[in-house]
Amino acid sequence: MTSANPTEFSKVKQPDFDKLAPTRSFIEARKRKDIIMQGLIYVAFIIALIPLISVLWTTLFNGIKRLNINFLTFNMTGVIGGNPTPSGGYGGVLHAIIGTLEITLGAMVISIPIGLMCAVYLVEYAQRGGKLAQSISLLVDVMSGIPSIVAGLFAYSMFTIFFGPGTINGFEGSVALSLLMIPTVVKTSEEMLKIVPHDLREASYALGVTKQRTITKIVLRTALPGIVSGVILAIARVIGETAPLLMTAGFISSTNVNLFSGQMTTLPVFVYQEYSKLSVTCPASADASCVPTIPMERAWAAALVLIIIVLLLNLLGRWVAKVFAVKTEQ
Amino acid sequence: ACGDNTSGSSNGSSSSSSAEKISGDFQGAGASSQQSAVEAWIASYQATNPDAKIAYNPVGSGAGVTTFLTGATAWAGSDASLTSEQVDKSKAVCADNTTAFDIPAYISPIAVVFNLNGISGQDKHLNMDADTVAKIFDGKITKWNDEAIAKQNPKVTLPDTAITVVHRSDKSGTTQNFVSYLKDAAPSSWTYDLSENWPNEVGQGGKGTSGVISTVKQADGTIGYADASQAGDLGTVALKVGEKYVPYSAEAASKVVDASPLDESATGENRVVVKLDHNTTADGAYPLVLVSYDIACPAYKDANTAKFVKSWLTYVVSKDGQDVAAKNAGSAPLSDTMRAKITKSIDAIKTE
Amino acid sequence: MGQRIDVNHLNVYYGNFLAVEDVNMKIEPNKVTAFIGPSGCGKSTVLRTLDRMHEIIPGAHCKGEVLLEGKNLYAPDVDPVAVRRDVGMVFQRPNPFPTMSIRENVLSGVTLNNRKISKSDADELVEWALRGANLWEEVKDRLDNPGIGLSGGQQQRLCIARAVAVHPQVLLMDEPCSALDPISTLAVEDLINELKGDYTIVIVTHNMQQASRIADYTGFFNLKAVGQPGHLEYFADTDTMFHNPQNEEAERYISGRFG
Amino acid sequence: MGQRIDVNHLNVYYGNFLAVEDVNMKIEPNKVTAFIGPSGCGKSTVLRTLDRMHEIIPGAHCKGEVLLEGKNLYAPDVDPVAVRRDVGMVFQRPNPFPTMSIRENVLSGVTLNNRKISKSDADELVEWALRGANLWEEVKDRLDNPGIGLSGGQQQRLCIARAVAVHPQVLLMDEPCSALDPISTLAVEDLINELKGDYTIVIVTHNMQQASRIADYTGFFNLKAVGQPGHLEYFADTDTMFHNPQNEEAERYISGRFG
Amino acid sequence: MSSQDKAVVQENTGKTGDKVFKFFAYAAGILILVALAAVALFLLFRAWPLIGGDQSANAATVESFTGGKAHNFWQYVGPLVFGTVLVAALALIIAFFIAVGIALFISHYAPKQVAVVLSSVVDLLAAIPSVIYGLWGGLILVPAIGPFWNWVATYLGWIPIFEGPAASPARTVATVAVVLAVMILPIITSVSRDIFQQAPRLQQEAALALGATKWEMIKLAVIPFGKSGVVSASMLGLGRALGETMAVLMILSPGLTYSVKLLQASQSQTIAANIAAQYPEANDLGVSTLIGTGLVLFIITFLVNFIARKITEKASV
Ligand SMILES: Nc1ncnc2c1ncn2[C@@H]1O[C@H](COP(=O)(O)OP(=O)(O)OP(=O)(O)O)[C@@H](O)[C@H]1O
Ligand SMILES: Nc1ncnc2c1ncn2[C@@H]1O[C@H](COP(=O)(O)OP(=O)(O)OP(=O)(O)O)[C@@H](O)[C@H]1O
Ligand SMILES: [Mg+2]
Ligand SMILES: [Mg+2]
Ligand SMILES: O=P([O-])([O-])[O-]
Repeated sequence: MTSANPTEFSKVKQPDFDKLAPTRSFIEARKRKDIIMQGLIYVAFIIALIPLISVLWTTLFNGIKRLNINFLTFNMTGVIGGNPTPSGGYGGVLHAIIGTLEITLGAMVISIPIGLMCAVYLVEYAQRGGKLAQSISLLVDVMSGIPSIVAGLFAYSMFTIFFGPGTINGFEGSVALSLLMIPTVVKTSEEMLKIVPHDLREASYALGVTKQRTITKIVLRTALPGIVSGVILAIARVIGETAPLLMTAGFISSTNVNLFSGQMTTLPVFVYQEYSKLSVTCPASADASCVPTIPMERAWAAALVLIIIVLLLNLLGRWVAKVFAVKTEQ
Repeated sequence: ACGDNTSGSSNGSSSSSSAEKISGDFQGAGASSQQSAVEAWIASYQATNPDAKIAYNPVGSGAGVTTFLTGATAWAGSDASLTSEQVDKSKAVCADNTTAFDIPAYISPIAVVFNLNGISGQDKHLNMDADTVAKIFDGKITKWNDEAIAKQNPKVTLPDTAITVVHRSDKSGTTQNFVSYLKDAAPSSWTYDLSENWPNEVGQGGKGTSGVISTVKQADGTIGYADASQAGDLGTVALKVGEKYVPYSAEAASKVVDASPLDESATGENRVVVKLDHNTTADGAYPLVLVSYDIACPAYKDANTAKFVKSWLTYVVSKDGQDVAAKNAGSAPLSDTMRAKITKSIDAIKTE
Repeated sequence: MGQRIDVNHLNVYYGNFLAVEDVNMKIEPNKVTAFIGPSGCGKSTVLRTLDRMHEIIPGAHCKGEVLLEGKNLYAPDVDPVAVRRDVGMVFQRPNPFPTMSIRENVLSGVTLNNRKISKSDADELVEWALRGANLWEEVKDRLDNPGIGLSGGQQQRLCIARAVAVHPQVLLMDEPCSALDPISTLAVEDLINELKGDYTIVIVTHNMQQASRIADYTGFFNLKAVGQPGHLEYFADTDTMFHNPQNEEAERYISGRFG
Repeated sequence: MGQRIDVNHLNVYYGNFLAVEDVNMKIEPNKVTAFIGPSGCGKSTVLRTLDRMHEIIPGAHCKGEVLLEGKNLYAPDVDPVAVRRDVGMVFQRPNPFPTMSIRENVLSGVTLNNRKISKSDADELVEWALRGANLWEEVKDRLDNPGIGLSGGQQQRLCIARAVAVHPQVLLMDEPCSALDPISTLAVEDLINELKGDYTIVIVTHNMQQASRIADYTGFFNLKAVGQPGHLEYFADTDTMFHNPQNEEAERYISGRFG
Repeated sequence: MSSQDKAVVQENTGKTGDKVFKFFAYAAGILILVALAAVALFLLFRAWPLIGGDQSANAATVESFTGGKAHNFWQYVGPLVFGTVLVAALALIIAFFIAVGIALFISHYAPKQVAVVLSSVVDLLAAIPSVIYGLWGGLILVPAIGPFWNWVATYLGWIPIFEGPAASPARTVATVAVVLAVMILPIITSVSRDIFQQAPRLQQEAALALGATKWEMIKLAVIPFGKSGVVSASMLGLGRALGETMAVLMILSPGLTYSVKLLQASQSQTIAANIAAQYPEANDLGVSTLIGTGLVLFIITFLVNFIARKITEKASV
């Protein structure tokens, strides 16, 4: 039995603390190191700002020119070269906005439940160091490295098998994107679930709450802000995909609102196609209303629309995160 | 549908007013080179057939033909003519035991573009023979003031700038046509096998025509090749044909196609394949040309599709159609003689 | 009414490590039973076996019987969730739910179990529970503020309020007062005294004065050496334990009386 | 030798919230000073101003002077890092570094100051510190096991060992024994008694017996009402405080004596 | 008692809910296994002609892809693997330190308001679609960064990787790595930041109370806590860098060599970009060859993650 011994301390010779005391130069060195690290951290931040500002500024500067109501409310039907359309604009991205939103929504509907539940499995159900859990989390990492175009090929082949050759529709795009989105959802949610303090789970169990309710109402709820920002990361990961969508969702100049049938254009595909066109030829006879550089202008404007959509999504997520944030001091 | 740019009433010109109106959803896929032209065609075609919803997916020639051969698309666009293997395969998708055929639909000059401080600019040319071009693109000529170039351009003072060759980085019909010209016209200086991929390690690669053009624009001393409609304010090379130097133009491109024989080795019914004569000496012909084909079946399982394809291709190769493309995509219109050959094939499409 | 608990031949493990060995005791209904003993002897561990909280630690399990009113908690057909609903628990470290307000925290036992409760019933319950935990006066004006905005002591009292709000039959407390000041401690002790009319209460404490003040029975846990399993050394009514212990180890432990 | 601390007109804020108002006191060198008072009155808050730990909470700041041997800790040229080197601190909740072994935890402060400590010096120091915290016997065979594998009480003693290992001039302890059993508490109290030969010690405690046992001086903090700032109600030597307080509030608080 | 009855009913619903939920959690985990197995099988199936098919036809395909530079699949995929790993590794190296720096800046250095703004800025950066990075990289960054690479080639050219002359325009591995770094930086930052912010206060205070400087505190209490999270965020970023298609395609001037001359054009190509560049014009056998390279990338990703996992496991024991 452990017994109280008031003289424990004196049993050992007291170490020579003078020897252990820091030298002046060492203290200085530590201070310097602290300042250097702080400096480096500030520099890291400034370095990161440069590309961000440049990307945003470039897109804004180049995109604002063609971004108007007409651009947002019309599609690309009836657009001939650099000539204005009967509606008075130079074509628009309505169809691509609809396509992007529907396909991304489709991908979210598939990947968020699967990804989140998988993270729940990994954190809440799997045995630590269990074989299944280890292989799943390894494979999730592997999955995050699937090139997007391979995901596209996969979805395309799968739909060919089930729905006949050459099947192309928006949902096929959603499936391809899910494959890219799931790992991000799993990984970020997993991290967020892991840092929910164990205390809270115990508190909930002790109240006689089932595991399911503990997970949904305490764990997921506490982790929600983090999960939301993870999901937004995941959306951002896929909303700009081009190659797999060209293959699976196709490209069309008119508006298609049916996710499950017919080709659908998305904004990134639109941007890429316009970029690929680069410029159009204006016949010698054409007047000033024919704009030879219109494809690039449309590309930047569509890119700007895409950024705005993502931005709105971000704001929405931020708002959700704020509303559901872990409440700290008032 | 929602967001459509409703066309004005003035558009219903004579071309197909007599024909039955087409309606339905139709898909095509294939060469990206045709994209601008196809978009213009679709827009004009829909002006007279507002109920036809047409999508052209510019996935690339190879993928386009593959998709066509699964029966998923009504027609395909391709920078290359069909191989005999593909013709065989097409039996599976074309009705009545017929095989697919290809017809030229889009002819476009390929420009050799360059960016050289003080010298390049819109409609400015440097003169070069095929041999010089081949040596430049093979990295044998590395300076702009090289004797070989200077000799052919006595009026220009060329700078001592290094040449940066820019080629396509992706598999491309444009590359194939370009190197095929070099191989035919400068066989001693260009010894590589024919291929859609760039064969050597010289210079830089750019993805797609847009990649090549933007790379060329980004530095001084660059030279590349691209669909001529994208040359913009870059300088272009006038190629030596016979004794003259010919700058690219739509007419000059048409001339070489007219001057070229049909490829007799193309097996299968109704096929119209041009065997370009890169060594032509025809006056005013520009031998560096891309011919892009449309691929279709003489008979379809679905009568409506057959009706559409027939009417669509008829429009595409019509004078109207070719003019629309020439105006908006800078292509070279098909000549009447060529059109006559093609029309025969289109007429063979069974709509009943 | 509170329920009686009989512990028979209980061995508690963390994986392969036997943490507590062969515990046998009878916990009387409507009484307060205190567990005392040196750190690491397994007081918390045994306490957690009484509402099957022990087993949520991966690898943790136990052998033996824990009978609640004669019914073995560890019988195969018993749902641990149901057990925990009848046996409430307050932890050593305050752990209010960070996403919930003070009010929501108190009601969490009800709402998390998907039970419906009318607003007026809820108000009543919140006030009752918070008054019992001696927290009402301090928070009554800010019931909708977050629970983790409170000081440590306040948080712990909030957790006690949360536990009593579900009206358990048995209430387990693991050093509930170690983060409380004397006034709050007194209030909690009063609360315990009041609650024992309805519930059976088991409390782990380091504070022997506290044990002697509130407990009817006291169990003294000990461990032979570090790394060895702990065991229940001596179990007696509190009077005997503190004034006339029939066990030498317990005597020695208690005679160093302070706290 | 320990150093004296003078606190003059100290107001402590969390953002705009004045948590503690106008504290004035003299903390004698080589003596133990205890802070007592109800929960939320600002004991921890004041304690944390003594080694400038308060200001690491965003928005937290204070006004007034804290003089360590006459030198104002809050003078503009004072480096808070250096202050914290001289003034050690033990917290309410045990907080060993989870990635470190027991040994590394004990050495963590020392290796910051002196990277090239020899193995034998380190061994000596580890043993000395762990013995002082009455933990040596329990952990000497598993010094390389992770620190968080210990029980709560063991963890807290490990944290005390970690704090004394850097040999501070002043040692601040915020309810260091609230998670400890009596034996460990006794050991820590002995340790405090022993340490005060060399250091100045300030301890926050809820346990008035503890205060009366170990403290030479005691400060009683109080707060008029919840939401109001706390203040130092009464500061006196411990004898006076507990047997003859000249302050009514203090008298009332202490006479509800229990612990 | 009616409340008793209710409690019984509740119990049952709770139990089924529990079971259903557990089932879904397991199902989701297994579904991922199945999906990945399906992808792997699909890749293997489509790549089969490389192994089981006519080897001379395969050789012809490879020759047509490379203009005769490579004669079999391995000669083809080798430089691609090299290029993919090179580009992704460079991007990760550039991004990792900056990302961790920014994450720490936000979680521990910046004042609260600034941190909030910065967090949203980083999230925004994370949300910029890759096609826009492609446009920006190809059209804006390439000309802008040219002079910098020139400077590097001139003054640091003695280091083999910086051997000059720097390509003009700078459509090089170095530039692509920078763009990819910008792309993956916010991913790593965002996850790391969230984790650093969750680092337990108690331990941070313990470190400070021992007289640690801020940086030492971070080293003692923040980084060890966040390490595994940061590593897995980096793996996420690396995964994206390995698989990124469009940005590489639109910027890099590709080549098929084993060269580390980062500042010169036409040296390397990544597998993903190569598939995208070749797929549109590829025939059946060509697609098989490309998918074969995709399979190799899949295996690489597998290995990289496997190794990273082993490393962190070791480190955290
Ligand atoms: N999660 C765990 N995993 C493994 N061993 C554990 C765990 N928790 C506690 N132990 C061990 O079990 C034994 C009993 O610990 P327990 O926490 O029950 O003691 P205690 O009497 O409550 O101590 P304290 O008074 O410090 O709270 C100790 O040896 C401890 O090291
Ligand atoms: N981080 C914080 N932010 C805002 N207010 C705080 C914070 N920490 C404490 N307070 C407030 O400051 C006041 C004093 O709190 P403090 O923790 O110092 O009290 P205490 O006497 O140590 O209480 P206890 O005995 O519960 O530890 C309380 O009103 C508390 O709500
Ligand atoms: Mg315990
Ligand atoms: Mg306190
Ligand atoms: O039209 P291409 O892209 O094949 O040149």
